[in-house]
Amino acid sequence: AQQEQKSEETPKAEVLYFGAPLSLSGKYSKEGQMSLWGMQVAIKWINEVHGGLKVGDKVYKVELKYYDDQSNKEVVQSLIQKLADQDGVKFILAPYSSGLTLAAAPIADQRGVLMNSHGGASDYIFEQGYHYVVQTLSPASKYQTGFLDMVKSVDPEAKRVAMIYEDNEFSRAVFKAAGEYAKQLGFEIVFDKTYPKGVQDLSPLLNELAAAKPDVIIGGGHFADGQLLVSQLADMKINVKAVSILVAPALPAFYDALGTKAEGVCGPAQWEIGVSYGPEAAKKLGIDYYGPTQDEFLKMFKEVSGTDEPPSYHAAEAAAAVLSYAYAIEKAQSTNPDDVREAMNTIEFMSVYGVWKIDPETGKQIGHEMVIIQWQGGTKKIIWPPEAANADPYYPMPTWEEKEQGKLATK
Amino acid sequence: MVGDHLVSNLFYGALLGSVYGVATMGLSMIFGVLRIVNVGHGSFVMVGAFTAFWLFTLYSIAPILSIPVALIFGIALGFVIFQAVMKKLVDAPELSTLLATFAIGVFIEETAKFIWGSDYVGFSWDIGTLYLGSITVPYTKILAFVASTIIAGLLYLWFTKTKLGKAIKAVVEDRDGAAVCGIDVNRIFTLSFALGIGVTVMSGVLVTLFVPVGINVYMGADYTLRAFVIAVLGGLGSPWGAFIAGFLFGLFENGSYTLLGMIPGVEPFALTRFVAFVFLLVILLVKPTGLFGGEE
Amino acid sequence: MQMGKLKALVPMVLVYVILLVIGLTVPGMWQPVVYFMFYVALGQAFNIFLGLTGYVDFGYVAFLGLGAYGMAIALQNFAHLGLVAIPIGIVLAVIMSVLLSMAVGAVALRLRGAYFAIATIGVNEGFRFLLVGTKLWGGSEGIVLSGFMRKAFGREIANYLSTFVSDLLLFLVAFLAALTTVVILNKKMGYALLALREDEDAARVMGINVTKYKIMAFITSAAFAGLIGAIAWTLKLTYVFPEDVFNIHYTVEAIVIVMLGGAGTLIGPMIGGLIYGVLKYYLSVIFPGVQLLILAPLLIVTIVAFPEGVAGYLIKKTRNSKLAEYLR
Amino acid sequence: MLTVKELEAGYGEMQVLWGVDLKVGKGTITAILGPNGAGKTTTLRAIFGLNSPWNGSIEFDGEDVTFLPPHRKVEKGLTMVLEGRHLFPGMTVEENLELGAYTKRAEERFEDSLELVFTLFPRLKERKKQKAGTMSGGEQQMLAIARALMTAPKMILLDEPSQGLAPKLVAEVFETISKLRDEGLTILLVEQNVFASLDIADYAYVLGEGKVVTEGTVDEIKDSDEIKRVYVGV
Amino acid sequence: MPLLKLENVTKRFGGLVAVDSISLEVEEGEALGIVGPNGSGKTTLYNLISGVYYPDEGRIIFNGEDITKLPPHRRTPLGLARTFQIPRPFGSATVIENVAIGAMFGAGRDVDSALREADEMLELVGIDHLRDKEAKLLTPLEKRLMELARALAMKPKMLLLDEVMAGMNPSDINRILDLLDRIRKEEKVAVVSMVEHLMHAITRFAERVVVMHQGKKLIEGETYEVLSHPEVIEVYLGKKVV
Ligand SMILES: Nc1ncnc2c1ncn2[C@@H]1O[C@H](COP(=O)(O)OP(=O)(O)OP(=O)(O)O)[C@@H](O)[C@H]1O
Ligand SMILES: Nc1ncnc2c1ncn2[C@@H]1O[C@H](COP(=O)(O)OP(=O)(O)OP(=O)(O)O)[C@@H](O)[C@H]1O
Ligand SMILES: [Mg+2]
Ligand SMILES: [Mg+2]
Repeated sequence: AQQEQKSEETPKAEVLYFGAPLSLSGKYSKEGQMSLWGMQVAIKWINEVHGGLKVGDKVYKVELKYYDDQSNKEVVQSLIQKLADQDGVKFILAPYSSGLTLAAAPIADQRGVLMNSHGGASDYIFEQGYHYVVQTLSPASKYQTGFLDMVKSVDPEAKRVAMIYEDNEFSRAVFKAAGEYAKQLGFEIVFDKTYPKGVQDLSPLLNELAAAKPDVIIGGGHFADGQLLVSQLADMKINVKAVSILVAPALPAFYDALGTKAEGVCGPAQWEIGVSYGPEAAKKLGIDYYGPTQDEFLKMFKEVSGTDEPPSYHAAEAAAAVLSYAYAIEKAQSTNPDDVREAMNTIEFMSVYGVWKIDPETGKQIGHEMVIIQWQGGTKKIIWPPEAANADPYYPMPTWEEKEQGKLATK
Repeated sequence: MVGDHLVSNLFYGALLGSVYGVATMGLSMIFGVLRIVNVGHGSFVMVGAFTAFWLFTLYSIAPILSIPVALIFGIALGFVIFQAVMKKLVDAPELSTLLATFAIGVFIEETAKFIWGSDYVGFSWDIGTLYLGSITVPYTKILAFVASTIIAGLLYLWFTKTKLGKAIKAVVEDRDGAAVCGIDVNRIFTLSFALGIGVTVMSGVLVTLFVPVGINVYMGADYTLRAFVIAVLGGLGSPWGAFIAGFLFGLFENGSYTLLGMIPGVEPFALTRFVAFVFLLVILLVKPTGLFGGEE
Repeated sequence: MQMGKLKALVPMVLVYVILLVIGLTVPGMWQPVVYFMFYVALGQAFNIFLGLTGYVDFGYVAFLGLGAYGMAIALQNFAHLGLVAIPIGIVLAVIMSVLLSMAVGAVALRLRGAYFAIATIGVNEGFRFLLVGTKLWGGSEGIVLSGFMRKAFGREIANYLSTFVSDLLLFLVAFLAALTTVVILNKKMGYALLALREDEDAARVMGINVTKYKIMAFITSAAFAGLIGAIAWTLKLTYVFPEDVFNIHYTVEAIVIVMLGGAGTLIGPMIGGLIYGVLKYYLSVIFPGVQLLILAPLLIVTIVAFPEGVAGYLIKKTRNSKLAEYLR
Repeated sequence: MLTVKELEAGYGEMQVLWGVDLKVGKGTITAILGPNGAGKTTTLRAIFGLNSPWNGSIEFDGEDVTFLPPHRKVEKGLTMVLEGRHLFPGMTVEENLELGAYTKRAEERFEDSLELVFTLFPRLKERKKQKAGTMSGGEQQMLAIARALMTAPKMILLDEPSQGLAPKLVAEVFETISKLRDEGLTILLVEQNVFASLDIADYAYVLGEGKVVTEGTVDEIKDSDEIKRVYVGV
Repeated sequence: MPLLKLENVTKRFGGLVAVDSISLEVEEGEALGIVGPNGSGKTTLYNLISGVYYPDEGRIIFNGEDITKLPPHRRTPLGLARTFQIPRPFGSATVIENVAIGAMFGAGRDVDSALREADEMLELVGIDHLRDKEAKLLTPLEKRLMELARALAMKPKMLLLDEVMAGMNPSDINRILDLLDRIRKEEKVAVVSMVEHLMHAITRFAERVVVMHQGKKLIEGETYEVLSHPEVIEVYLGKKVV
């Protein structure tokens, strides 16, 4: 049962394979599933709406070959080789997470196949000199900077920043950059502590954090600890003017889990339903718009996934990675990975996910912008950057006591 | 100030520790009677957490009321697993049961993922907050503590005072000997396993009372690891010892934070774990069978 | 020791050769074959301790982890010397895991059964949190080497190291671990371990210096673990993260492999490793997303059918036949 | 009281019993004799249900109990003293005895049984609080018999009860056994101590290689060639 | 010089004095029987000699060396071997492996000669047909015979046997007694000390008998004399047997 996508009408069209090791089981299975659907949507668009990839006088249909990497680094390597050697795939969508991407990189590099990272945010992947590895999502260093910009612009008085985050390489990269950026903006870091993975109780840390009397808190790491952090801030009634948490708030499950405690909590997201990326916006910037519009994307996503679950940013990232290959292949008019890699250096386009442009030197994403979301009255609003925003920031956020009285972060 | 922190951290540690304790008792019980090392332990905690979550989300049943439901559900689950798999391995080498429990754990997680998806879910059940000097703590956590302590006490009484409890001990010591006394050895095995799983699933409810968020099908791994350590600290096969050890472990983990926080240039939270494990090793060196363990 | 006793290695060498040939000739099969070999090597190394002494070291992965760090540190510090950095790394990996095993052995091997098992979890976790807590060796950010290696050795060689050389070395390690096992089994040490595995007190009364043999097996096994960590992780993956290399999941997998094959046997870990690796890989290729749901019942059925492992069963069955010499 | 027909049993794939027929009359002592490895222990274990019979039937007290698990047999009044004692080593003498009276029927007669046991073995009364595992070999044997009596049995299967007992005590134990019979207990006895057991038995079977070789009243057996061959070493 | 010398050895368990100030000498090549009522301290005495317990008081001297505080595994190489009243085989190992382990570590043989030696011992004891059986599958009696073979394979100077013959039928007992006689005579150094409640075995075997009672040495002397002593009959035998 090879998982492939077949389109019947044009039997003459040649098939071009994209390949992906996906985390369908294990700790990243949530993200893996979203990524798969996102890729399938993009491919569907390429084949059915766009009419396949036109390279010279040939038209290619794109098909996806994917396997489950079980979020396991040993499996990833085997799968990359299988994709490259047995399935003849030249365009690989990298596995989820920085670690797995790094594990896959030497094999891809040696086989000379392209690898496009849609789930590995760490900057250092792109500091290792892998020519064939490029990035679609914004790197870790960008995650919390937008939030700080926002705070500075709405409340120049807020000075005291507390950082409390999970101790892993990703969060460290995020907060190292955020800390430096905060100082540049004139903030003072009054608290900077980590907690290990798998904690059940942050009270000792929060005790200390409260004593530092911060104005704003930035923190988090993954889903579980992000939820725990907010839940315990509420338990211990630690009130600040704004909170931005990595990763967790971007998912609907965050609000489901925390209810009104989530009101006013912010978080960075690679993408969010409702962002104002579209053909108009592209035209303003003078670049191409490529791929489905947001409405098309949502519609096709529903078809592909067969659920009512809205796409998360993982889906959009993955779709954008697929689209970037397609766009670059058409630009290069070649399916040779070297030519395509060359073309990727020069392209700049917009998709449902936003702008795509890489640094030619490292392959790192530099075109795409993070957005900041905030939970307001039970919905996720985009509050930053102003160009993408669909709501004003609610600042300062309601206190925990106010929220218990039923106050929401709406005016 | 440091003193304040220490007091409140110890308080939080005690609450946490009681939950750790109950979340270990089932593991200890199963090991004690059947010599089965349940490496799938955490997946049963997870099942309990989801039980509380769904009962609350779908039927608004307060988590505290889910405790008996989870116990019964867990016992049923344990019963089925024992009859289907473990029964056949009672006489097999000890470690082969470890393979089986590993596979069962994986199976439960993946089945759960199939049914419940891989989201991180949670709920909030607010019943107010206790303010006590420097301590601010929601009543749900106090409730988790009280419930844990009562459960542990009841289990202790059951084990030491009832006939069935004694029969279990007899089976542990000599199976054939128990049979000639008229004890149904198979029933004791089934019962102990089912009850061990039941207590574990039930502890999942307590865990969610304590931490009502971050409930996920893969949440169990951390509990397995910690339960192992606590079970040994308390003396394997001694559920009561497990409870006390859990309590100490919680105190130690949170309490040492205050002190380690004073060392510059380190991550105190990670070091609390380090210190807790050093504590374990030291205890074992002094008393090689744990705090409350008999001879091995 | 007579050569005759090495006969037991024949089926194993045969399998290794077949695997090598498949890996080298069938396109796309090299990495999968290496993936199977990772589990075989892991099982083979762990068996020297777990299988032969009956002691379970739940913290076994710490030795792989330390080996991985040994190699990483060597590459970081000696890459300017060229490729010698790799043998240096191998030596350092072995030294580091051996040192840890001596420390742990001296302290924890006094404990029995499950107490030992879990004390070693403490060692593994404790070590991880120590690294993270004190930010030693990069703390949670680990050590990322690919860029470094590519600069030092050039892209071609660096890729070659990670995608071929490390893999061949892994075959070698697996073979050496098996050879060591055979040698031990046929020496007095093998019998001493057999005795202590069954009844440590009785073995002591019979004049066996139990502690000495336990520690010897422990150190040997740890040294192989260090090699695997250095080769299959650092050299191959080109990075080391503490969370990855001190992950207890690998210990559990190693136990599963040894038990699946048959603890204390020579060929068991290979059979177990192959079964586990092949199933895990092909199920993920054929049934992506549900493979674990299939793998778990398969494991259960196997262990219920062969409680002493597949090889354990075969060995018992063939005990009085001609085949017996080839199966141990 | 007990009728065994065509009993076959074994371990793993190895068959040990090849069709054993036995009859034990109510209130009698029946002895099973035979060389080492003949299958005497296996016979008792199979009757009691510790090894499930492969074939054949077992009737106890007028009921078919062939496949009844051991604990159900104890409830019906059948129990066994195992070769190798199988006490609860970590528990005290007292606790061992309490567990002997585990079934409901036995619990009701707890006081009486305890008194009986303590008169038979005063040493046990002295050592009520000692852990069973630390008792001497002979003391453990006493406790094993005592524990069996605590189950308030109608019939006891005794596997080498005199093993490890000092000669003086052996004589006492045999006396006890015959006293118990006189009080109405039925006893199936396996012994190496042939002549002592034949002195108290009513009927005897000689087992060889998993089959009954001879059977008969005590006097018949005493004179049989089988007995001479095995026990006198002719 | 006696091979083994106990000087006022005492062992207490809580309030109970299991071995009460026992002094004893055993000569090279001697066949000594130890008898006494149940619980009189015979096994405890063996445990003290082999090092399972250490005495609370007194000294134990073996072959001129003070071994009072020596751990068990240091005593074996000196030539002390024993069997256990409740057998402790290496269960998953085969019978031959069990015995060979004795030869290897007790007698310092290399693997191959130990296996050869073990085969011989199995034959001597009469359980060679069980050679490749897993030890845990043996009956209690077979296990004790295997322990005897294992102890013999250790080529001890002194062999402590704890009720090896209980439950054995008379013809087998005779065979084992012959065997013990032979090793005692052929391998001159061997001293056998035996605890047994079977009087016909003791009378045939022992040259000298020690009777223990409540932890103390009740009487010691030539076998027939001791066994017909009225006090021995009173506390141990119950009636006259010889
Ligand atoms: N657990 C077991 N597994 C395999 N074989 C066994 C087991 N127990 C006994 N046997 C075998 O079964 C046969 C009969 O043994 P059984 O114990 O019934 O003999 P027995 O007549 O009681 O002898 P003894 O007088 O020595 O007690 C023997 O050959 C023995 O080796
Ligand atoms: N570890 C112990 N703790 C407490 N009491 C013990 C311990 N070991 C032995 N005893 C007691 O010491 C006494 C002597 O026991 P020992 O085993 O030496 O007797 P024995 O002479 O070998 O008797 P038997 O002939 O019945 O085997 C017994 O009363 C026994 O209960
Ligand atoms: Mg028998
Ligand atoms: Mg004794």
